[in-house]
Amino acid sequence: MGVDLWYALVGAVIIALSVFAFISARHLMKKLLAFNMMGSGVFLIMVGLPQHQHGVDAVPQALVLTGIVVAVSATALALVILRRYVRSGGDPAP
Amino acid sequence: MIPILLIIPLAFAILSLLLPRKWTRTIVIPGLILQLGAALILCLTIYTEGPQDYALGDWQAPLGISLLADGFTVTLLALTALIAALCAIYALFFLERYNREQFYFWPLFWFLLASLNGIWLAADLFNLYVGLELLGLSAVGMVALTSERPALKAALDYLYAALFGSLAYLAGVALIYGAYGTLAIPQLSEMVAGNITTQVAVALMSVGLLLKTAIFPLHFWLPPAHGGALAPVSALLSALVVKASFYILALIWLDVGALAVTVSAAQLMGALGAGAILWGSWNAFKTPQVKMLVAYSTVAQLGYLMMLFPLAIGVSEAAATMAWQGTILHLLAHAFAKAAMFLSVGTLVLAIGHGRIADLGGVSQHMPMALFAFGLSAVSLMGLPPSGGFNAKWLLLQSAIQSGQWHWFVVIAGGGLLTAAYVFRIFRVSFTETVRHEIQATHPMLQLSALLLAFIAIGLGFASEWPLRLMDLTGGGTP
Amino acid sequence: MIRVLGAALAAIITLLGLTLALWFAPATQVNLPQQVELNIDASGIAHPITAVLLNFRSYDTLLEVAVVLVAVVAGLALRERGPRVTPHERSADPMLQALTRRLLPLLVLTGVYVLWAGSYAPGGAFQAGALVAAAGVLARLAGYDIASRVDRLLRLGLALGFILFLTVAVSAMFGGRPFLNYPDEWAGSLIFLIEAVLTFSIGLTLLSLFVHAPGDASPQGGGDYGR
Amino acid sequence: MTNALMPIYVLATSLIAALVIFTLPERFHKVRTTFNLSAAVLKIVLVGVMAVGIANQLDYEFRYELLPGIDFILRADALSMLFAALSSVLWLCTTLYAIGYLEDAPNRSRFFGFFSLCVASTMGISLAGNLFTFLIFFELLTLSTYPLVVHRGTEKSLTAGRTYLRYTLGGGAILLIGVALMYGLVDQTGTITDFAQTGSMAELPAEQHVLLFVLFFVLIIGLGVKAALVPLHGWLPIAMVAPAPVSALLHAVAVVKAGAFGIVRVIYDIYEIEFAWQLGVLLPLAIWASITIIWGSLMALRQHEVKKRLAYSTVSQVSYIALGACLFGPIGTIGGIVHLLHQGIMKVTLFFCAGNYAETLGIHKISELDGAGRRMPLTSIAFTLGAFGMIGVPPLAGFISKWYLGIGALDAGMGWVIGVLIASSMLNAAYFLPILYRLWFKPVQGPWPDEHILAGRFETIGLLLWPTVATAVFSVAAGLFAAHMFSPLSWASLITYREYLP
Repeated sequence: MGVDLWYALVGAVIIALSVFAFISARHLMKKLLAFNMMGSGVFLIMVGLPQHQHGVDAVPQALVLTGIVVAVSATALALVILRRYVRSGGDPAP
Repeated sequence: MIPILLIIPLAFAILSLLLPRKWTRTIVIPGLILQLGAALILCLTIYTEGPQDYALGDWQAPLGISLLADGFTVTLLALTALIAALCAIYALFFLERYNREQFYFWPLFWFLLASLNGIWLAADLFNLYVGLELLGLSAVGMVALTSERPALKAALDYLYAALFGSLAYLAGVALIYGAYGTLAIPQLSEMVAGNITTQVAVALMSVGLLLKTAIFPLHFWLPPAHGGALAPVSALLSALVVKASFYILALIWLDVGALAVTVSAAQLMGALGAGAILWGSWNAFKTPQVKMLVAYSTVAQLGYLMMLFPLAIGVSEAAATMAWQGTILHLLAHAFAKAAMFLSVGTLVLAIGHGRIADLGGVSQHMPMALFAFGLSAVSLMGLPPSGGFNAKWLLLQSAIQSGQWHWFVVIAGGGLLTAAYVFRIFRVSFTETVRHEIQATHPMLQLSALLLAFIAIGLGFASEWPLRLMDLTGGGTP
Repeated sequence: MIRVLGAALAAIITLLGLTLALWFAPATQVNLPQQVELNIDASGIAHPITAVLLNFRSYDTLLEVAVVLVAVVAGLALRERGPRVTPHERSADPMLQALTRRLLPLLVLTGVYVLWAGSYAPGGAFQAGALVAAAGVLARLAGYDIASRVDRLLRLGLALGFILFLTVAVSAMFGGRPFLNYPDEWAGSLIFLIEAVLTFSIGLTLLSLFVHAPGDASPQGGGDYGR
Repeated sequence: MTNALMPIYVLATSLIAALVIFTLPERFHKVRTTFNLSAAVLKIVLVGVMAVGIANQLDYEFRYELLPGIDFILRADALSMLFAALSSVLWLCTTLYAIGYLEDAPNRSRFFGFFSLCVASTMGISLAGNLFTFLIFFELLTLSTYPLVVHRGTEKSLTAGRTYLRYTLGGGAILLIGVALMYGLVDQTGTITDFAQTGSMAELPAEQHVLLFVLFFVLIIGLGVKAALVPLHGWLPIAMVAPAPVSALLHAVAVVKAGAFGIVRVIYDIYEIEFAWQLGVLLPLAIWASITIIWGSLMALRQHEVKKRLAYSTVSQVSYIALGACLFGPIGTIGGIVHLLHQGIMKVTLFFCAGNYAETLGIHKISELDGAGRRMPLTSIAFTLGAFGMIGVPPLAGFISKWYLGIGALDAGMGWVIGVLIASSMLNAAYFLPILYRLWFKPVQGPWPDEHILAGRFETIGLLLWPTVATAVFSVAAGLFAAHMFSPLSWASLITYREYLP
């Protein structure tokens, strides 16, 4: 069992933890953090599993880069909406 | 030819972002005409020459990304162009009162259109993920446009659901790539076997997509988002956006992962659909707000789409074909009817200044066309003839009979009555004459575009053969 | 309580499923890295990841830039209205002043390096863009009011990367080649050009999301919400 | 080509009229009325042309593939022409009447629009060439009549509308299930469900007979809601809150007749009478219809409002049609089919009269009718003719129907039906004769409840009076000239012989 599969398994654990956090947390900020964590877990699997099969693979690495940028944009948008929501008197932990 | 359908909306998105404000509105109509024209030309091309694929950048899949246009795809492309065009015409007049919002509406609108077209055409699992994200973010942006607190909350819930859903989908994609080494859908559908990795991947993707499609019990985000947004946004969201994730779901269950899914899992999906029909109808029956009623109606109607899985998996080919045809028709009919319904209700709310169902009395004299549009679209939603909705229901019923699945027969036949129970709430009130509000004048185009959409939903009852014939043109893999 | 139990259940199922899926993953039948290797010369880029990002799967990247753009458009739509008052152009804190003045050029320089390195080593437009954005954020925190004044130019800057990318992609079609194709001899330089402009746009995008985010950090300091 | 398009034209006259009326603004009374009436006249002409064609063995068929393997068929045959003629003639009469009745009322655009749409759906029902097409128009009828029932917008009419919907949508759903099962299990090719005799159910294997038996009753229950078979009739008396022309239309042509017509279609064109007889479905239906006949009459006796009594009378009278359809043998069939038309014109007359009393003098209760005969002689004569017709006094239309039904029952070996007919006629007399007595022989008791149309040149507005007189004359003529070539009876005989001798 190579180190790459370990990465993937760690990714699985991270995903499981962040699924727990995402569902159980009430505060919207915590949920957002859980989402970002979960993203990292997915990216670990995404790179780890294929590289476990046939060595360094540029394709999933590029995919992960794309994924990160998308996740960053989504997080940014979520933060903007969240702040606007809180400033208009909304409760961030409903 | 195929990428034109992506280039047009992307280019117009940029134009409407950069051009001075007064131009943003001017370019809408030419853009819509171009888009609709391109979609129709592609329809004709596919109809005459059969399915086509297009290797982007000249890199063949699996190294590069391909676009695939078959009969199903072009039907959806044409549907998108048509509904978007009518909603956009409506939005041009509706947004006159929303000075700031309309400026941001148009870039988001065009990006939304681009992502929809991208999803219909995609033949690559990861590309679908990017498309879904583009779709989700532009939809969320549109929901949040008014910056009012309920809208912001709805947008947040929607965004979180969309993000969680996308990640679950992406996790599935990661497993698939790890197991098969490719992301190209046509290639995968030949290779994918029924092993545990694939099953987990399909399960993950399904959970994510069910969340994005707002299938009961993961529908919690949809009613506030669709019911709270501006009317043209609600129409686009309910008519098109939720269909995109359903399309991917169907693609995964019936094409890519066909060997990995089991009959009992398909029955479970059907059960979710039945739950959606019951729960959505019940809530639509209870809600005091007219826009929420329409939004819950979407929850219920999406349940019918889920009938595809039990009716098409593990049954004879004839029954599966009918289930497919019924689902497509339902998708089309619901798209037109729901868009019409949201637009007509939006006009009513705009004119009377509130959305309380109990106080809708007297509208029938002032806004007969909007109410008539609502009525026609309701006919299609109830599955009463003559309408696209009826034909869809008929095919689904026939498919259930063919495969002897009587429980789904009952659900599909009974669902129409539930729909009737909540839509007739509106009619009932609209016939009362006690007027409890000032009625403001609205632009006639608002009522007209809703009416046109409703007529298409009804007309689909007489022209169902066209989409079904187009749909028959599939390229190998897709059933 | 039910919520926590449900969450725990979901987490355990996820963990079990993923572990099983990873452990029993079948051997792949397609070897994509090999194909990347074979075609890397034709891509005009020496580094495989950049080649995948901006040539083989450039369509994904195009849509991804669109995602970034959508996020910023939606973000701008939610920006709070009101007179833009900037009480003091610079922070009073001399330490921050000094730090910023030394760090800013360094960050920008690193950004340029990362961008340039992208064609043969790990690096590229997004990483570089992030560095540029970080420089901007730092400057903003130090009190320099950048990029929040001229609206039209800001929008042009945001969209520039996407416009260039789309233009290059479409222009291929005028030459009778497929969408998103690069002419052979120009591939390398075009990709570098796209990356450079993307760096600028992405940096600006992330920065403007930060600058325009509603809240205490925004210069006007609250007051007016809604239309 | 003209032959294929004729059914479309006939349908289009009222459909286009409906659309135009909807789009016309409320204040364009003249344009709307002119358009509506010319469409109605045009329709009568077209139906007449087609009827002559049918008598000369011409085929009018429009066929269009709606779904894979399922056609949308509009076809004129002798039976459909009977129903089409009834509805097109009565459309003109009721429209004229409604124009007078609703003078200066609000929402007339909506009313006449849905009125025309309702007639379009009955036209569709009559011209439907297969079960699927029939279902389409059957449901359309439900939708187009609801706005008419709740037209007044009062709490009472809205509640009535809700009841109406519960019954009719429920019935529609059952019919849909029946039709869907019919196509899915029995008839994938669509030949048996075609009303032209292309395929025969008798050729199906015997093990399907139980299924066919059950399906027959599923279809009948679906249709029976509209045909007001007891206990599915609950909507009918409640729907009486609708304006008088609507009640007239609902009872005489549109809704109940659509149900009865559907029952006739199922028995004669899908199951085919001989096979239905062998299958043993006719006797239970005949008993069911008989119960409805007696029960409806008994209920009518207990009513004190004019319209309510007429409503229960409808419940009873419509079942004559179902009963006649169940009598195996040509004469009984003639009786049933001819009653479809006779009941229509007689009942429409009675409802017009009831509307006249209510509009002119404000009379709603039977007890208020005392001496109205002298105040409104023409209306009262029309009412009397209608009532005598219903009772079955020779030589009026109702007598012809009952006579044929009786002979047909003997032919079919169901002598007990005669008993039902006699009992029903006695009951009819029992609930109509007191009204007539009050009209003609009782003195006026004080002022009229609410007299808002004063006697001028005539007893009431011309538009209310003349359609009433016209339909009364029709109902007398249908009986007097029953032997004439184009009388309802001759036409019903033509239908019957075409059914029995393929």
